[in-house]
Amino acid sequence: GNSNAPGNDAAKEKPLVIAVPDSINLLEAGQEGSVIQYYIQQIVNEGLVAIGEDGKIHPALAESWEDENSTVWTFNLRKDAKFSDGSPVTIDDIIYSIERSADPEQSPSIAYFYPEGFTTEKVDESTLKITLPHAQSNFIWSISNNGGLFVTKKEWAENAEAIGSAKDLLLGSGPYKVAEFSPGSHVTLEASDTWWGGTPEVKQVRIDFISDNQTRLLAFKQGDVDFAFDIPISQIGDYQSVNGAKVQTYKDRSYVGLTFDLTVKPFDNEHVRKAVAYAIDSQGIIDSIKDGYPEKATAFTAPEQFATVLSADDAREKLNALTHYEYNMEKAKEEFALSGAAPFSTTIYYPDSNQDLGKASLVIADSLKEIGITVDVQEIPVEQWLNEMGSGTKGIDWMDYRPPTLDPAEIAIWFLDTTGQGTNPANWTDPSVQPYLQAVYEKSAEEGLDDLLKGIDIAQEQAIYAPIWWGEAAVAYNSSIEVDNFTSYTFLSQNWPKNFSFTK
Amino acid sequence: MESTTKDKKLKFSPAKKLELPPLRIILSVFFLLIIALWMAFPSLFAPDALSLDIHNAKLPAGSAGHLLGTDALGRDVLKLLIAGTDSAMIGPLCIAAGSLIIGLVLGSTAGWFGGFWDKIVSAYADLTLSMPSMLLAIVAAAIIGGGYWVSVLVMIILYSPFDIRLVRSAVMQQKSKPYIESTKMLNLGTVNILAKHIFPNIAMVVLVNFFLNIAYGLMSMSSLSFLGLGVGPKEADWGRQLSDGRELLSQNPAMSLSAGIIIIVTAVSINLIGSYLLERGGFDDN
Amino acid sequence: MTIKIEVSGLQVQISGNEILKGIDFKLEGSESVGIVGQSGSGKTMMMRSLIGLLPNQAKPSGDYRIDEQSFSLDAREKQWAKIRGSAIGMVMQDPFTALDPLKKCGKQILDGVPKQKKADFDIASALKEVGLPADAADRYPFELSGGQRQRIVIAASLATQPRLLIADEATTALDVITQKEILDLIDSIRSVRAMPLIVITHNIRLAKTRCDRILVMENGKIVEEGSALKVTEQPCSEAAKELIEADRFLQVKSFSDSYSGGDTLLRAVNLNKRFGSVTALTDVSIDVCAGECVGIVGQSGSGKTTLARCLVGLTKADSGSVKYFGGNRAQIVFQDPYASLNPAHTIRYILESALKASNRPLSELEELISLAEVPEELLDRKPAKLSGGQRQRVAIARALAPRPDLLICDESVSALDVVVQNQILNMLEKLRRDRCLAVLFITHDLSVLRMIAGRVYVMNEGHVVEHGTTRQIFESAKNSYTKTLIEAAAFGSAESAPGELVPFI
Amino acid sequence: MSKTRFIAKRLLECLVSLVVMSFVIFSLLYIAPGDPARSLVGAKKVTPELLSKIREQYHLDDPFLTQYTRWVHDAVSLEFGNSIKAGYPVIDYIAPHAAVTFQLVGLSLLLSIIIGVGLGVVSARRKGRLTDRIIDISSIIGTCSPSFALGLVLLYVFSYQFGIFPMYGIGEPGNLPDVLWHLILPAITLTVGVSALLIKITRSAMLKEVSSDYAVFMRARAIPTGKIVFSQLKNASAPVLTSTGLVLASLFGATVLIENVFSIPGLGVLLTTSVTFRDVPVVQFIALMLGGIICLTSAFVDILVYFFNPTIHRTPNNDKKAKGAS
Ligand SMILES: Nc1ncnc2c1ncn2[C@@H]1O[C@H](COP(=O)(O)OP(=O)(O)OP(=O)(O)O)[C@@H](O)[C@H]1O
Ligand SMILES: Nc1ncnc2c1ncn2[C@@H]1O[C@H](COP(=O)(O)OP(=O)(O)OP(=O)(O)O)[C@@H](O)[C@H]1O
Ligand SMILES: [Mg+2]
Ligand SMILES: [Mg+2]
Repeated sequence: GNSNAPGNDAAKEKPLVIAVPDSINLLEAGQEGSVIQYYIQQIVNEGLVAIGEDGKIHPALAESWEDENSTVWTFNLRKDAKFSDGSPVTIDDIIYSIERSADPEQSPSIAYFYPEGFTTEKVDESTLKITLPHAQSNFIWSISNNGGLFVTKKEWAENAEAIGSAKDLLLGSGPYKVAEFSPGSHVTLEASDTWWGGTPEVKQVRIDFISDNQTRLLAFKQGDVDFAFDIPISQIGDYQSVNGAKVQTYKDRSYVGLTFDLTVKPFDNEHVRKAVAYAIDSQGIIDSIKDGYPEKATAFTAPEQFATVLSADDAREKLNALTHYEYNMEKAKEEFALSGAAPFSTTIYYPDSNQDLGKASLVIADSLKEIGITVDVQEIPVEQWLNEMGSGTKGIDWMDYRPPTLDPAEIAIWFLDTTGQGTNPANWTDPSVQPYLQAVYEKSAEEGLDDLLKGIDIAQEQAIYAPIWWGEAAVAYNSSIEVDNFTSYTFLSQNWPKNFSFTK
Repeated sequence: MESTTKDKKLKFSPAKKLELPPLRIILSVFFLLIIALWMAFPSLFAPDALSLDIHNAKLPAGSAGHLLGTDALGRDVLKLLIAGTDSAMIGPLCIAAGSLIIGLVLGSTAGWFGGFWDKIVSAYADLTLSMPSMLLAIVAAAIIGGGYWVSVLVMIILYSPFDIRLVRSAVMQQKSKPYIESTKMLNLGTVNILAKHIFPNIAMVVLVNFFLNIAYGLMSMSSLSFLGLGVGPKEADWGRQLSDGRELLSQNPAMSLSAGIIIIVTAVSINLIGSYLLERGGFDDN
Repeated sequence: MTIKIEVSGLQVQISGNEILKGIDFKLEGSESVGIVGQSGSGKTMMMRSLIGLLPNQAKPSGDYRIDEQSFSLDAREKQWAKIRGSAIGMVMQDPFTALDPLKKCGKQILDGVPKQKKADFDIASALKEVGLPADAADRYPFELSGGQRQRIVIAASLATQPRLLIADEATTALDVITQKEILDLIDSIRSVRAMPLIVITHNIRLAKTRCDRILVMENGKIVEEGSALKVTEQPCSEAAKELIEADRFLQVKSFSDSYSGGDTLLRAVNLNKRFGSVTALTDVSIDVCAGECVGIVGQSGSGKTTLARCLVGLTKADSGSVKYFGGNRAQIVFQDPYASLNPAHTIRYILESALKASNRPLSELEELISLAEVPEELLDRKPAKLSGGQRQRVAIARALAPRPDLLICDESVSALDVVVQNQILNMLEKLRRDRCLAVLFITHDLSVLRMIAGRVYVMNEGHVVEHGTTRQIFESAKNSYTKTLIEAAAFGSAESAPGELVPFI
Repeated sequence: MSKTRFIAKRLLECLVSLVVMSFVIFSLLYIAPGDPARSLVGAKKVTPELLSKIREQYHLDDPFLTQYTRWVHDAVSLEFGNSIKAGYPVIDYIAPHAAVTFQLVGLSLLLSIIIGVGLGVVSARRKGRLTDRIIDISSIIGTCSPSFALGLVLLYVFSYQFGIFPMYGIGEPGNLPDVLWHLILPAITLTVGVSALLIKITRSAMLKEVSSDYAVFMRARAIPTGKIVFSQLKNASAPVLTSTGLVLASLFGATVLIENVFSIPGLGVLLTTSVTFRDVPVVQFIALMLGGIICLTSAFVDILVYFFNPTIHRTPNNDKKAKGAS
């Protein structure tokens, strides 16, 4: 970007230039909640807790915390926290920020993290008590900066015209502050010298929004970009061929699979669902469309999502043991025959934001043709796709989701809960599942693990969801930088730039 | 034989008849013939173009049996290109024909009758022209949910004012010509005059414009495809192939390249023929 | 100041066609030379090759000497600049297009003045020389009449200080009265400046009255050359004879006897027509009787065409009435032969559709074409392959298809050359006699009227200023406008003419 | 027609276009499927109460006419509401994007006019010659190359291979030379497609002038060629000038297609995302702003041409007879 520009200030320290395949017009997670948005907000704002590179929960604005029956949460706040303008973070700022986050009008895209009817209480200047209307062991994520809390200064926010715009640059207490923001183009972050964790090593991070992958590749080859985030699988070879460049792939915890809507006939028929599930050549799809990179999924939550309670390998073992249906056309035909359903036709819609899903749909449609199901594949705008999720209009729908938090139960609750905590996009009710979910809410993550897996298993056994792959993301960086500690959780951590260093 | 002023045309027209059209026109016509054949018999030239073979995906150009390689789903790119001809061309043809029909009906009646009707039609044309048409097309196509025929419809609406204006002014020009006034003197009916006496004289301009509209329609449709507002993923289509192929640029550049080239060559051929006809028809200078 | 021009073996080729086929031409002293010839004979090409203004594709060759110095005929634009303007000036044919419409006239005159003389060039006196007031400098061309514009063109040509002036049909586009004024102006400038002049025209009478020497061209060659008197009195070439014949024929003809006093066929009373602020017709009343030929004459813009269009209903008059006492409506034949036929159809189609439209059997086609003297072999051609005269015959044939009692001819022969004009006029006369067809003939050419019209209406500024039999009008016009019109038409009047050619009155 | 009447009529036409356009877009967005409130909350779980709260905030549940009249009423007082997606005033939201697009379109309009008019003049003066043919064919190829593909090719050649131009982005905001420097390649991309239109218009307008009598008469008086060309250009300028609106419209349309390639945060990208999001206030504002600009520009040019042409507003002297008889 700027390297060719005349009049570039050479005296300034070279920024770490990260190119992302996204375009952000507003630095406000409450309004625009994309993955990149979170990565930026995470290092500018803080929550009460944060995640480390190990995937475990670490203290942030709260030094310590405890909960009573997962209902009453008490936080002891750190005293040395300061906003980047130098003013101290007060408990009032935090309460204000929580309320702002929970207000659907001000923060429509994160308000769902907070249960209806919770209360906050300022016990003293450094003790905060939050009381929930019912048990919720995963509430810790709601007040993390990976979930729904980005603490900002009350006085500033109330007077700001447009929080997160180029006019009112974000004000947070994190390791970085926003130095400059050009909507849709780039954002420049500068190390904050008021962060309680010390001033970060990397002084400047510039995040350039380059939506076009081809352009980004050229810019990377040119050396204009140090680090390319989320490069397409098909370009891995191109990036690798750049002199001195490295490509890292990592499990990004995303889940991709099909959802069957039980209110749409004939998907109320278990055998039809199983027939479809058997007909999905997951490995074939992964090999052809994704060059073999993602992992074939056996459940609708990825192993790495369990980081807080299990190692990825242990989690994988447990997930593989759950009921799932391997590609088998014979069985697919058998199931379809069992269902007694007549050959029928249906439509698979996929969001225009993810062309791979379109291709996968075509592969699935090709197999389904063999068992007598004619599938039409249609592309729709991603917003429409989101709108119509679980609306009872689509028998088969795609699900493509990367959880913002490391809550192992995040997807399960969303998929399976019928009491209002989830959306239940399959419109599926099975009274045997809810007790397990209830246990998950009440018990801690470790203790509730088996209940969680049992709940997932019931859903998968009935082929309500057909998992296809667990995502694999790739990043590339050139020889001018080095990245340490590269894990699935690197970018979830509170000060992720600290893993980067310039080689010279 | 009597000689008169301005006899120049008379003296030179016979020689022109025998001249062969220039090479570029011959090539263009030849190329468009191939395109027309592809369009008419896609299954003859590219049988099973849409059948998947995911185990042979992303083969580079020149692979055995796949001259232009395969796409991410293992479909043969050359076959896709051939099979894509009809969806690439039918839309533009419909756009050109649709806007032509609207243009002929509204333009000729407005030009002929004048008055209030002319005011309404002209107002419509001016209004549509003063809008940022490509943007509106995108807005409309995105809102109504994209899709091939929606795009075609939107394009027809956006192209029609050009045809309306063209036909209208051509008819107005013809209307006051003495030979048309003579037919009025003979009490011929309006439809008769329009169809038999005016139309033959504007047919050439209209035809040329029809040609150009096909070329521009091809561009517009592939632009919409590029934005994901054109045909579905299942069908073969040049515009879609061009944008889909971008992610395979390093594995199989032939996919995008062949689609891009064929779009350009087709549009250029149509354009060349159009401007050649225009020149020969002698309408170039006005 | 004097100039000597000599060109020999001048040939011009345009895309393989030989336009000029070896011309020798010399000019010396302050003589005035007339170049006459039928249209297309190469007059314009010849003159244009002298100042390098041939069409792009033209390839000239030959030996060209100016003031004894030889000059290449296909020189580059830069070299021609030495000759253009300063040596040879040119007056264009059409004053309506010869000036830049977006530039004030004064500026345009000044543009051509050589650089070193620009400072002390006096526009007012330049305008005065061509008989224009000084404020004309501040006007745009469209604010001037055709005659005034032609004066500006002349002034602009003179401003470059040429030593020879070429006037290529400089008056053809103007009406009779203005024609005379402009020719007189050129004459007077010539005698004041003692400057040689070349006049290009197809009107041999004009050449005779204005020039010392006449060249006759035909088909790219000079076929006759000699003093004005000799060429007109004792022409030896066919071309010259033909031109004189055509002209003489118009002059010696006695008055038409077409006034029959038959039943009234058409009566228009108190027609009024306005176009916005322009009044085209004011209380015009006119009668036409069966089988007679009535002429309407008047300057350009006097409302003749408007009247004709009102009579046939192509234009609606604001007030007044038009009544036909007879069967069919009148038919009209327009001026421009190139626009009178639909280029898309064959002649057969045009005539047959006219017959069909008027519910006549197609078998009448033969009769039609023999009446209008259209050769049968033309039937399957399209208009583009017909000459102007032939087209006008077809247009007349078409107009005759519905068997009208009255035929209106709006300057139907003005665009044709004299030879063809005569043929068509004869044909109309025959039709009138044989078929008792009434003819309303609109023209600004008085000699034509004299030949065929029994009665004449004179129009000026939308009024009928006078009417009567042709003899009355020509011999004892009462209205002063009519008088100037007649006078102007006789521009070869005895006083200024070297020869004794009888003016046509 | 008097001058003021002409101007008033032309401006009224603009106003009518804008009103019609706003109505069309408003109704299109109204009937379209999708729900911006739902889009705002994303794919997550959400209660109906929360949804209706958001809807209420943006009056999304009101009947169509109520919504539209509210919008018109506010728009008249220059109040264009809040973006649904960003939650703050539309004008502030759009401003940075609009600035980029205007700079881009302005730059490329300038280039198009220079190139289009220049080549148009040259090819008219060289009609039928090789130069004319080359210009003709290259402009045809230019119009027939999809701009998004062309952009990538230019980027590859000029920015990557030769390293002449920047690869992406808009440079340092506020630093105008830097911004323009970043916008040159995109502007050239736009120009390739659009200048062909101007070449065509200029060429055919100039052809009339090249063979005109007054030009021949000027040559006959040895007036320098430059001056003659200038006169011709002046006479040919009306159709060229009046096509500005059309040129602007195609430029604005084409920006959508290339903004992605060059990573330019312009109005096109914003518009497409806002359309899928059904961010009505933003879509309305962008469409009307662009429509207004195009409309006003062509009106302005028409008025300019009207005043520029002396035959229209100078009252000719009494001699109207000068019309041409032969
Ligand atoms: N631009 C041109 N291209 C080809 N042929 C031309 C061109 N201009 C004139 N001619 C031909 O050259 C011949 C001579 O034309 P020219 O104009 O000199 O005739 P003219 O005697 O001046 O006739 P007029 O009385 O009609 O002016 C004609 O046969 C004409 O067809
Ligand atoms: N359609 C029209 N609109 C406006 N003014 C017109 C129209 N037709 C004719 N005029 C004007 O009416 C007046 C008379 O025109 P008309 O054509 O009848 O004259 P004319 O005698 O036929 O002239 P010419 O000898 O040049 O053919 C002129 O001033 C002309 O400018
Ligand atoms: Mg001539
Ligand atoms: Mg007339």
